Formats: sequence, structure tokens, C-alpha cells
Amino acid sequence: MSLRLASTAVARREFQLFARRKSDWANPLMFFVIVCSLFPFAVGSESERLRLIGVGVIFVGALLATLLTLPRLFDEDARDGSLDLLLSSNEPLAMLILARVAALSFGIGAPLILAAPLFSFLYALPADVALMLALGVAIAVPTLLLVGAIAAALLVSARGGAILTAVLVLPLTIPTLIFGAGAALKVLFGESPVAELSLQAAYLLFALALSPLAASAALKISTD
Amino acid sequence: MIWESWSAFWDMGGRGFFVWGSYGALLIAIVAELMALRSARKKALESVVELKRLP
Amino acid sequence: MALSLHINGVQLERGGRSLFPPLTVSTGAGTLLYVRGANGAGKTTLLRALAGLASPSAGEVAWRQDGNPTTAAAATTFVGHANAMNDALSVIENLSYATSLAGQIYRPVLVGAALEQLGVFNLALRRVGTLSQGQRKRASLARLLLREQPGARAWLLDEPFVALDVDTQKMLEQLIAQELKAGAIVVLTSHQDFAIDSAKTTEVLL
Amino acid sequence: MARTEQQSNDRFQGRWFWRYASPAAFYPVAGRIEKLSWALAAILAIVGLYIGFFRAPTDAQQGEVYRVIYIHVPAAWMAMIIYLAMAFWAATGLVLGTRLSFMMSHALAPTGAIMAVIALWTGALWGRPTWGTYWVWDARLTSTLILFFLYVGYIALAAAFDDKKKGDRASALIALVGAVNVPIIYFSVNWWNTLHQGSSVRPGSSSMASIMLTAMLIMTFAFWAYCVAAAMHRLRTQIIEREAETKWVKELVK
Repeated sequence: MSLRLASTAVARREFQLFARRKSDWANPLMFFVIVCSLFPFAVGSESERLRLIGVGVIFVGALLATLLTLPRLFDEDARDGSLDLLLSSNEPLAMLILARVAALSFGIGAPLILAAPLFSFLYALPADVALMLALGVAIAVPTLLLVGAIAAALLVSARGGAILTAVLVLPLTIPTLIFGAGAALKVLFGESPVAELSLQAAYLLFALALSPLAASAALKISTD
Repeated sequence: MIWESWSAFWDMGGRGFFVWGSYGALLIAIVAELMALRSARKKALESVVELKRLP
Repeated sequence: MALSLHINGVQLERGGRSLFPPLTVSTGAGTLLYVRGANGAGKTTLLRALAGLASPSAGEVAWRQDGNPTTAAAATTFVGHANAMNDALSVIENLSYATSLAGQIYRPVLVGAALEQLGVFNLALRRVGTLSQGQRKRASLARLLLREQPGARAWLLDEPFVALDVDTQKMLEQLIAQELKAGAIVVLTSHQDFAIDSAKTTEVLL
Repeated sequence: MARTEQQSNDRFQGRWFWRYASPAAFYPVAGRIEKLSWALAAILAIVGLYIGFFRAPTDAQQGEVYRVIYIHVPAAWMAMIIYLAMAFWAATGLVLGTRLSFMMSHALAPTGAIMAVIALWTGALWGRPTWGTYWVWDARLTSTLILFFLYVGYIALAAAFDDKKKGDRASALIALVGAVNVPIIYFSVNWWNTLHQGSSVRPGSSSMASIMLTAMLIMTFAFWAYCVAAAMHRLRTQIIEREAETKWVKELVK
């Protein structure tokens, strides 16, 4: 009962912050949009070429945009002291972190999921690939945030946060990148994406089971 | 001796660059690591000496 | 309804060094525990350990409710240097978050009364970012008054009088005295002089 | 479950393994292991290279360039094994709170990273004459590259904390997270590799003459001994650094 109360409070606060500070979700979105728009200038604008790199560009762009939001998880709270409220709660910290990551996935993920198909069209990708991409991004964003929560928690009290977060987190996102982009590519080549999609979802479930525990241990280590 | 001459040995059937490039890199890496190990040890011991000099 | 605190051979570390020799103190309901010490003596760290936010390198901190072991999370409210309030949210929103995490049901009436007592009722809907330092401090102190009933929780106050004007300090001193009468334990660090009317004061010098 | 070193000490005091959990007690032992390992590494390397270069015949398919495998494969294996060892000591440190375990992890990491670099470098030089290009996104090479990133992350994280104790625990946790993910990453990279291209020839994958295999195994043990020696040396340096204020370290230095 009080766990539900506490995790709802955590999620609600996240949404209040999203409503109050639009930049929290608008900046990652803008980043994604600009990154996706840059590539054609570098590789040329022939549809054939764009179609081949499109899936990868959009996927990596979405991952990087999500990565940018990781410091938001704990850094601000550590500075203003409200992290102590989370840590000194009687409820299991892992569940509270999970609630927070869930809210964040929604706030960051939803705009990206909507933007991904739009950019698929700019990369001359057909509609079914665009849909698969949106689905892939929808699975990849929470996966990255879950894995990233561990790094963000560890780096609350360390130097060189932002870059180190990327170094720690990005290698661990390779599975979701391979399977997520793989599923969209399968659709592009007219094959069934089921295998890739289920593997990507399996990795999300795996992260869902272990990451909150690891992140709560990490948070205790770095704030001790 | 399976090599006809030393020059054949160094030539490695025309692939000398790749074989010796690999072994050379290994050598460089090992030497670099050994040097790093020694200098780290020296620094650690020096700081202990420094610490001892303090009252 | 009696809270007690048992600090048993506690040692704390910062950067691999012990901050003070093993500390053993036991206090019961209605006691003011005044933690003193120079800068860097480990006062804040000790308070964090009492709040369950830091773990001792040796010894243990035990909270008991009527003799039964309880967690620091259930037994204490910690107000530290930072205000634990997000600038983008209103005072009310911040306090509601804090109460929910502390495992209490959020009652607007209670929050209103607490803010009223600290003289910041009119700021309830303002964003914290728009408040002055003193106002923020007062608003964050309201967290202390959101306990289940007076005396139910130990207050852990790290330099509570910083940024408060003379009148507000007096008021806080009175609030602490009342809470002690109601059976709370108050642990306090302060560089400023204060006058708190308490039946029993234990001083700890680190 | 996680204990502080003090609590572990209360629990395990007097047990044989616990005696060596103290840096002071392990320091001389590490010294002996180190000496032995240097000697072993040198002897094994001489024997291995002699067999590899002067006894083993030319490979029928690859010609002489195959002789890179005597260092490529051992380096790749060591990169993998050292990461697991590192994660093992990290886990031990997190559970028992022993300082020495964390130091062991730290001591292993740089050598592991170097092994990964050697495996990548020699893989590239082997690849050029075999595949016609220095780098192909072969599953094993790619996995080793990712392993190298994990090493870099671990080392950078350990260095990012001013408080050594925090750095110990934080990097230990990331080593564990990495170790849990390594099999998944390997699997996914393999999957991806077969999806995009199939490079069937890999270093050491063609059927090898048993004398080649012997040389490779001896070289593997030589690498193993070298890594142990380097790690022990680094461990001893760390013990000196961290215990600099204790009496026994001060007596160590005249």
C-alpha cells in the first residue's frame, strides 16, 4: 500500500517536472531531430543510400538523445538534497528507481517514438519499417534508461559525469541496438522481424529484473 | 630448422610485416607495461619516504 | 510510544580515515542530543548515519520503538543543509512528495497547519525557485511537522538555524522544545548559540 | 548480505583463507607468486616461441602469417579471462568488504585492457593478408573491442572518485554489471555477424597441426604467467600506496 503510494509519488513528481520544464523532454527531442537531419549532408541525399543508413541513424540518434537525459535521473536531486528523501524512504529503493525510470521512459520516450517514424519518411523508408522502428525505439529507450540508471547512480558523486556515463552505458546498449535495428532491417528486406523483436524484448525484461537492484546498490555506494 | 636461412625467417614467406608487426607491438606493449609498473612502484615508495619524513 | 536511540561503538570514515573514536551514546524519549565539534569533525556524517543515509565502518546505530527495533527511515526525519526541494515545483508539491516517500498519507490540512506554524502558509503554491533562502529553509522545516503525531519521529537537524532570522530561530527553538515534551528525540548540530527548553540535554563532542 | 571488512573479520577470523585477506599478510605471498610467475612466463615464452617458429610447419592455407596466432589467441583469451577474474574479485569485495579484493580487481584491469589491445592489433595485422583488410566486423574481433570498452569504463570509473572506498565499490559494481552483460553482448554480436556477413576464416579456426596447437597452448600459459606476474606487481604497489601510513610499510622502506 505505502509502496504504491511512494512509487506513485515518484512518478507523479517526474511528470510534474516534465509539465513545468518543457525543456526536459523538448531538448532530447530537438537533439534527435538535428542529429537525424545532419546525416544526409554527410552521406548524400540519394534515396537508395538514405534507406540503407536510415534505420541505423534513427536508432543511434534515439539512443544518444536518451543518453543525454541520464544526468536528470539523480544529479539534480543530489544537489538540492531531495535524493536523501528517496534514500531514506522505508520502501525498497529499487522499486522507487523503477517508478522513476518508468516515468522518465514515458516522458522522454513518447516524443522520440512519435518522431522516429516521421524521420523514417525523410530517409525514404516505407511505412511498415517506420512502424517497426517506432516499436524498436519504444523498447530501446527504457532499456537504455534502466542500464543507464546504474551508471547515473554511480556517478552522482564522481567527477566527469556526462562523458563517463556514455563510456559506461553505450557498450551495454549494443544488444538492444543490434536487435532493435535488426528487426527494422528485416522488415525493410521483407523478412519476419519476430526473432529480433523478441530478443530485444527479452533484453528489456532482463534489464527490468536486474537494473533497479543494481542501481539501488549503486546509489547507496555513491551516497554513502 | 625449418627455415632455409635467417633472411627467410625474417621474411616469413613475404608476410614479415604482419608477423613481426604483431610481435613487435606485443613487445612494445609489454615493455611499456613493465615501465609503467616500475615507475608506479617507485612513486609509491617515494611517497612513503615522504610520509616518513613528516613528523 | 517511546522512541530510543542506541549508538553502539559507531565509527565513520571519510576518504578512508576514521573521523572520531568509537562513539557510544544511548538516549531515550524527550532528549536533546547536541552534537558538537569543529569543522570536519564528522557532525553531518554522524547525522546522516543516524538517518540511515551513511553506514558506519564499525559499530551500529539502532532505533527502537517501545523497545522493538525499527528502521531509521520509520523513526527519523532528517533536515540537512540542502532543502530537499526542487526549484521547479511548488512548496506543496515538494512536501507532498516528501510525505509520500516517508510512508505517510498526504493530508493537505496537516501541511497547511505546518506551513502556518512556520509562517509560510502564503507561500504554499509558490515555486521554490522563487523563494528566498530563509523562506526555503522555513518551508523545508515544515517537513518536520508532518509526522503521524507529535513526538512520533526523531528529528535530525543539521545546522537548522542557518539562514533563519532571530524571530524564526526563536520559533524553531520553541517547536523543538514542544516536540521534546511530546516525547521525541532531537539530534542537533549548530554553530550558533541557541536556547532550547528541554528536560534532558546530552552533549556529544566529536 | 554485504558486510564491512570489520564484520567479515569477526566472522572469519582464524580461518586459513582469511589470514591472507589482510594486505600486510598477502604482500610477501604476492611477492613470491610474482617472482615465480616472471620466471615461468619467460621460460614458457621461450619454449613456446621456439616450437612455434622453429618446429611448427607452414600452414597449408594461410602460409606463414598464421604464426600470429601464437600471441593473438592467447591475448584474446586472457582479455576474456582477466575480465572474469576481475568481476570475481569485485564480487568478493562487495560481499565480504575486503580491501584486498578490490585492489586485486584494480591490479588486473590494466593488464586485461592491454591484452585486449594486443588481441585487436594482432587480429588486424592477421586480417590484412587473410581478409585483404585490416578490420572486418568479425564477431570475435568486435566482441574483443567491446570488452576493451568495458575495461576502459572500469578503469575510468575507478579513477573518477576521490574517495578510494567509493571508487572501489563503484567500479566493482560496474565490473559485475559488465560481466553479466558480456555473454549477452557476445551472443548479440554473433547474431548480428551472421545476419550481415559470414566470415568463415578466423584466426586459429582452420584445422591446426597438433604441434601448432602445442605451441599455442604453451604460449597461452606464458601469457597467463605474465598476467599473474604483472597483476601481482601492481597489487603490491597498491598495497604500498594504500597502507602507506601503517608501520609495516614504513619499515619496508629504509
